[in-house]
Amino acid sequence: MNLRNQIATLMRYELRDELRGGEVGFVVLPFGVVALLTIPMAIGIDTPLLQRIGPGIYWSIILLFGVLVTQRHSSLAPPATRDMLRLAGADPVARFAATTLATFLLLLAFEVGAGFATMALYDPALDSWWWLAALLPLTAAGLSMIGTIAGNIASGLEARTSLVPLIVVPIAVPLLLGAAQATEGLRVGAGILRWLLLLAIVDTVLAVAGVLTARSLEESAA
Amino acid sequence: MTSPTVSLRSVAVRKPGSLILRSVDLDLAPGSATALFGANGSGKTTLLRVVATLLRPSSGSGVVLGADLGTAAVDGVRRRIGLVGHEPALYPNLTLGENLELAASIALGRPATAEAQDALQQVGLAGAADRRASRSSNGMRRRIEFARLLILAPDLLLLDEAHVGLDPEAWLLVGHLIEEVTGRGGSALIVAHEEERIRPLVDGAVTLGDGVITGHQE
Amino acid sequence: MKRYRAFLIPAAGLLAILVGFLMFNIRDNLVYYKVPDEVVGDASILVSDRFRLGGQVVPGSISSDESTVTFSVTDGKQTMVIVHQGAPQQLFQEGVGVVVEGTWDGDVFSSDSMIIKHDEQYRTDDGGVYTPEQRYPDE
Amino acid sequence: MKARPLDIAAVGTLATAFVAGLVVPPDAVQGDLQRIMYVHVPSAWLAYLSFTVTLVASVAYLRWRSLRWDRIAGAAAEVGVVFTGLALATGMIWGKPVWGVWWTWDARLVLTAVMFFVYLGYLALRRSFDDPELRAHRSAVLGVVAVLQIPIVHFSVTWWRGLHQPPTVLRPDNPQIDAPLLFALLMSVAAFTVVFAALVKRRSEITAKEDEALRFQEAGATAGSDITAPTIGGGSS
Repeated sequence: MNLRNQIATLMRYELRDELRGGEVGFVVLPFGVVALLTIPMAIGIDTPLLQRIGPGIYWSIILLFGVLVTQRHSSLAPPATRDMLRLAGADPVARFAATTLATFLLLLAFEVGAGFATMALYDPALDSWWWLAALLPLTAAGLSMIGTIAGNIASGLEARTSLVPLIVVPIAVPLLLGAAQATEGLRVGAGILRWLLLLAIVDTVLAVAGVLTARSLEESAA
Repeated sequence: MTSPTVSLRSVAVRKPGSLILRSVDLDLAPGSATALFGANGSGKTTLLRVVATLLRPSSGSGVVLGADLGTAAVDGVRRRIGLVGHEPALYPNLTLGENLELAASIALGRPATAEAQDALQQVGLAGAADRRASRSSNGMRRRIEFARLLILAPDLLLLDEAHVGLDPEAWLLVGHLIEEVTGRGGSALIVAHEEERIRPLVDGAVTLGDGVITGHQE
Repeated sequence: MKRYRAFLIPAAGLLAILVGFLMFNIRDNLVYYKVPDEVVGDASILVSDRFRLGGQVVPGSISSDESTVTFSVTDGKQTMVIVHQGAPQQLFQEGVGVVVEGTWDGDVFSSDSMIIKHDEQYRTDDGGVYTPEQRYPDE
Repeated sequence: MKARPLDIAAVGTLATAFVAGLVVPPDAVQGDLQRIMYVHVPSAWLAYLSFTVTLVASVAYLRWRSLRWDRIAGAAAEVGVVFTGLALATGMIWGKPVWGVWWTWDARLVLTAVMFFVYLGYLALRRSFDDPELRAHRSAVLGVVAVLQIPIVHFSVTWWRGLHQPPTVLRPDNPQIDAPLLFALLMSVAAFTVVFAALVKRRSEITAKEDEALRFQEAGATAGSDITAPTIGGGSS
């Protein structure tokens, strides 16, 4: 089977597994919306202020809760499935790509869902909102790749559920800055091309790193 | 005489704080089935993972299906190894049928719906194909893994206490699988504790203890 | 790695193009603080807009009462009057660079947060080279 | 533990730098506060140096698979985290009286803080393994991936137009610092570098001993040897 078919098959089944589990839709997303709800309660109801900081809060929620989305793979599928796929002849790079793509789609759905919640709760003033069509996928792609790499690095470890966020969040700082600054740029009418390019560079670097390390990480199975 | 399917020489596996395998020599002849006995915690599962090319030995050498362990050549033979481990290798939220299709599609390199249907029929799960893996009994999950092996048709069959929780009918399935593999010139290695039950199915047995193979029985 | 060459080579090429484009073609405005020249006369700045303002403290412009400090900052082109709530920082003095944060009503900038912009010179007293003018030459 | 040339050199240069830092005249504007620079600047330098060492050693491990490289990578990251923390702390102590705030959202500060947490994660990962080979392999991958991100983090935070002063010494034109102060600064940078080398060397030797002890322990115990037949139920005969 060529690499592309393997990726498509693996992704389809992984995604189906996740969607049936429903963790993203029924746990992570509501949790994120609750977080969006608590912040005005903590800082007070100041509508202009909330309008101004809404996009920033949105992105930091996406980063922090997106880690939970990226983690779902390693927590859901039992380690034995990895051995099974290896013996069935699945390419490590195909597995990296499939897991990343599945997570990417879930993250994108999470971003859209949390985005609507932010619109409703904070009423941010965004003029050129169609730029989000580029911004959301670029951010989701970067975060899903960091998550998959970190998940593979920490696979088989007892402490992985607490370890993965500590590894992912600092490395994802450029994604957060790029996304938040681009949104800020949209708000005040400044240029955002620089930030989009930054996100594209982060994504490309991570894709190369993911492909180059996939086999090596799989061989070091515990 | 043909070369053995598996040939290990002084294989050792070290883990922090203990030596799991000290020095294992093991040969599996083509067309033979071998039982692997040993007390709890004696390293049977580890040995099976080494033979399955999933775990690289800390030292020693080995050849599995003609590929030297620890070289890139094992990538080429992995597909010919069938393993049923302790833990079920199933995605919990996929149905039994979907789990089987996923494994079969990857292994065959094309959508394998027809093969999966066939195999489900053979292991007697045609009626339970739409049941989620997480809601299936231990025995049903085992049967799905046997169905996978029917499709994969491995040349090296490795069963790690795969008989646990099986009813007598499913037990016949294990015998059939072993016969099929040995019949086409492959080898089987079966980890088990119940000697009386396993005996009729195998040609010989080895015992693992203190990190070495301590006993051979024909 | 041969198998992935079809991916890695285009990826490296894409990376080079992105980085090159970023390095040589981007002139986006990235503002951490505004300077008086950008603020004075800009009608689009509302009283409710909170922003940061940077500049040099004009010598002789500092006066203070119990709770506020009033001074002027300049960027060499325009000068703005700042009313800062609270005590000034230890190093606050004539000629230093400051960044204040607050709102502007067209005449007076009301600040509640002040940062002293430190410069890169370190001099001994007897070095004899230190004058405010030399430390803060016109930019 | 007997003292070795490297340790002696570390103590010697550190003492010299300490004296130099105290006897040079104070800064005209900042006064004695500026002396914090003799700790702050070399600490920040060590932060960058140690993370570079971690990167190089990680790559070397992936290339040659020798645990020696892994121990160096781990030791450098440990020492690096300590000095990054020290650079952050001294920067805050200096920033409060000079800038008027403990912390400001300046590019270099944020970059340093992010690096601190990236390597805290790296060390947490290392601690989670008890198998040296596995630890070496996985953390080398993280070491490389994390370092790849650092230039990107650097650019992303720089574009905030920072408050931090531009580099003082490493400038192509004349250094913006008087000779006695520069001497004290360079002295302390040299001293910290020697201390770094000594610490990394010691630390990787300790790790080597730990790994060896593990191996020694193995020689006695084999899997299953600590399990015996149950003594109740009449099974043993």
